[in-house]
Amino acid sequence: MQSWHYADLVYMYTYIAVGIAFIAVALGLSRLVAPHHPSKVKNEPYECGEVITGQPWIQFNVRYYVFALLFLIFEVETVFLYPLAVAYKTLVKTMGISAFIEMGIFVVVLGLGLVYPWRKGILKWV
Amino acid sequence: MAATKASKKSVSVPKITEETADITIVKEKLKSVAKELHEKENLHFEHLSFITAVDFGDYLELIYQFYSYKRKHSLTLRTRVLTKDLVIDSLTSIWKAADWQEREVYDLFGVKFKGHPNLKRILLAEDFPGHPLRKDFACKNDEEYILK
Amino acid sequence: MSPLVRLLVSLAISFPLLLLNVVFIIWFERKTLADIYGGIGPKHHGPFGLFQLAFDGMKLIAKEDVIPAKADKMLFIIAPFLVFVPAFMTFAAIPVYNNIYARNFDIGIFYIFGATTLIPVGIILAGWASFNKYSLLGGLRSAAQQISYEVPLLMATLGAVMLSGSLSLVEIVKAQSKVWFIVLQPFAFIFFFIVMLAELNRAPFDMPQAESELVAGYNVEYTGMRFAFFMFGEYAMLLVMSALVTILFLGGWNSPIPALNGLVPGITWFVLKTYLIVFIIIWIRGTFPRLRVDQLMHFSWKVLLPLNLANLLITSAILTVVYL
Amino acid sequence: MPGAKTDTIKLNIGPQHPSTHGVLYIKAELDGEIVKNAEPQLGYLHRAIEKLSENRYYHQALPAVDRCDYLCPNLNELVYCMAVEKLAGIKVAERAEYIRVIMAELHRITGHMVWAGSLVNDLGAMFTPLLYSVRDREKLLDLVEKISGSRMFPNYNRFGGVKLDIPEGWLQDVLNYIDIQEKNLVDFRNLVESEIFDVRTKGVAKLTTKQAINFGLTGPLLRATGFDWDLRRDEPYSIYDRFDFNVITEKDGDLRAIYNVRIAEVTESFKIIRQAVKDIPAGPICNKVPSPLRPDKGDCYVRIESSKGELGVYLVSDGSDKPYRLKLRTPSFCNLRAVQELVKDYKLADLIAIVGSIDIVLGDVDR
Repeated sequence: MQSWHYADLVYMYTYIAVGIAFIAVALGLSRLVAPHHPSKVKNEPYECGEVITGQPWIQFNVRYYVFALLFLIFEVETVFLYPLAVAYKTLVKTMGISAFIEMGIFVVVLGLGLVYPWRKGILKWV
Repeated sequence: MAATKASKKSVSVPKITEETADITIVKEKLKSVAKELHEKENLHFEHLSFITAVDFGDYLELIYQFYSYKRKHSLTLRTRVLTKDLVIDSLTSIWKAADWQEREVYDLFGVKFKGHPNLKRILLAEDFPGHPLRKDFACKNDEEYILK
Repeated sequence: MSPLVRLLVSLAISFPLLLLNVVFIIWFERKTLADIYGGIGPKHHGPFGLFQLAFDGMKLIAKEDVIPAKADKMLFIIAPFLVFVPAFMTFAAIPVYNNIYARNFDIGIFYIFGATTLIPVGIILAGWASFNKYSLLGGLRSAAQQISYEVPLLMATLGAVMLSGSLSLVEIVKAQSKVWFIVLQPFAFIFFFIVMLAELNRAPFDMPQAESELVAGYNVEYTGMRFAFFMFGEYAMLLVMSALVTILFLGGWNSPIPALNGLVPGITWFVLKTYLIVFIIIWIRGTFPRLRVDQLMHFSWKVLLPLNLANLLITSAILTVVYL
Repeated sequence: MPGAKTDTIKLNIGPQHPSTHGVLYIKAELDGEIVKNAEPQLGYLHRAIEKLSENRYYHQALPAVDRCDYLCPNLNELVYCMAVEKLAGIKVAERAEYIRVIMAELHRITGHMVWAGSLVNDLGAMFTPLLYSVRDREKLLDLVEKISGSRMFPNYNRFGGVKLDIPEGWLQDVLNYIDIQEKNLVDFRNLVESEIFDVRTKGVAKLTTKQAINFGLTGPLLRATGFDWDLRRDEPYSIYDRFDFNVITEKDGDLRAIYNVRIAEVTESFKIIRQAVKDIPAGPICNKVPSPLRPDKGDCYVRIESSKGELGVYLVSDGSDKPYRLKLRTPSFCNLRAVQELVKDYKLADLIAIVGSIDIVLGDVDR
């Protein structure tokens, strides 16, 4: 790894640290200033002022997560498209038309990946 | 009082000739009469406007207001329940509109509708004492309830 | 300039800049929305109510911090960090001018998208940890929505990357010194703009918040400063994304007409373009109703994604012809 | 996914919720986003108007009735006055009839417009459409204030006529207001009728005429299913038979149809008001009414077409100076019943929109 890569990381971590520190300081300040009088009613979750029936932490319907799975597949594939896209100009110049064909194969495979769940009916929100 | 006049007629199956009609029936016949009102081609009362009750001391008069969009005539159907025995057939199976109307009458007058799928208080709280639209309901009950 | 000093200077500039901009955007949104619906907006504190946000901030600091008794305290506390910190992180990669930036990451786009992907995690955590049905629904919606729109977002960016041949934001802007990518990639621009709205949870895709249904969605239970940081992170992202649109498609600091180059400092153009995008986003919020959650999903997977793929194919075909 | 066990959520929507139009409380059961069951719980705004009226003189019940449907209070007054007039055999002054019609139609306009605004709000728009219609309502309230002295609850109708004569220039103000409202209506429609509005409203909560009648739905909800019925035309009360207007119907029975019906009805109301303003005769504004008022023993049912549907008053007199029984058949209450059946298997977002489309005013539901 080259030295400027480390510099990148230093920048990233510093920004993260400053972000966290900012929140921590603000929350600390708020703790100093703000009143703190917890009560039973106040600490109830909000549900339009009515008595709560049942609890929210349940076996939730899986349909939300199907999209998460799909996302995972597509995201990984798309990430592979990026190097190809960056190098596309040079690829075309060196390899000619076959660069486009490779790109086409990639996109078509992605497209098939979309068609499959579509036909399976997974994209339908039931 | 129109109600007392009409009650002498004691019609069980109504004949409707005029534009509007006002009949009184005995409460046992309510369901069968209602069915006929709804289904008979020449009656065809598809619209139930409202159901309400009026407290006359020892009996409650229940009033059903019907209208026929097709024949363009309306009908006021009256029947009575004694205060001692506040039970009557429910019409929810014929008109869905009757559902909340009956619940309201139950809530405010205490009339129980036999066969109603969900007979609960609708406007007042479940633990509210008494039925406020009855004439013997004193307003101070209300204050006691609120204070409680 | 030694590297350490440079880092400190960039922090010292970008941090207040972010704060000021966010505060200004919130004020700007309230004023603009008020103009749209025929109201007045903030007006009492300072000229045109500009100091309203300072007073709001004071109020939020002095507000009681309530954590529901049954909530998962740990996650509840972490969630605002996960929303705010990534937004701040991305700020490090935004170049305002040729040589004015905190850091010119050579994978700048990746860096930004990588950081923003953390935000849904924060939202889901907030929704789950609150022990509240509304926030749970909001969090789950966010899980489905932001994730679904992440893919088209990356795809829409690909066009700009292909044209410039670089992932560095500075390089991408430099590649637009003659023609902006909005001209070369009009469809990608439109897709990117739509997807950006969804990523930002902005109307008409503000499903995870959805006042009329979920009251405030994932942040129902948050009060005081914790709530403020959700808001803050959200508006910081609004700023970053608007800047990103400017960089990717609107030519960054390049002036609209090449002849004007050098007349005004390039930063002016950058700021103007960014705020134009911010304005359009606010305008959309003032006008459109919300989509439904299933329609939202269908739109992403069945409309945006195929169109993006098609756009990608066409772009690469044209590029092949041009480069050959 | 087959085989995966999932639980439903029991969610309380309301009474403290931003889009339940006041204090409606809906007990909903959700499977993910899908509404499996929704049961409205009423009574948070129950003010016992019916019971109160039994303990007051006839004219004292008027302000109470006013507060029923607080968006178009004049219609409540009108129907109550009509019932008392019918029972006591009071004739209404000719000029007053025209004023009543103008007032009623003005309130119908604002009722429809505020409904449309809040529907779009329920669909998730920013306040813009709602505030557009509230802005116009503000002008209407000025008009009401000018004629009756009070903005929200005019308490303006009297048995046999109206309280006060028209102030100078008021009719011109009304015409000006209509002109402005007509222009703003175009604006409003341009703003609201977007693609997103289309996909959110078309095909949602479809109803057939048969179902609608069985549910007891009336007014725009019924007309939106293609049923041609309007009490103003088919059972003309007051002087509606003198005006020329159309009854609007749509055939789809979904939210979009309801919206179309209501917006078109606003235009019809413009027509009626213009005719009424043109034809209004001079003369007394209120006939003499015996005091105290003691109608003969008897009962009557009077109904009018309010902006929400059939608004009726069933009045029983025992010959004394107080009503023996006053029953208000309010359209919000009767229409709201349908929500329970309509929302099944729609999304949570649709539930809010459907409740909004019914046009409930909680004062009208709970009374």
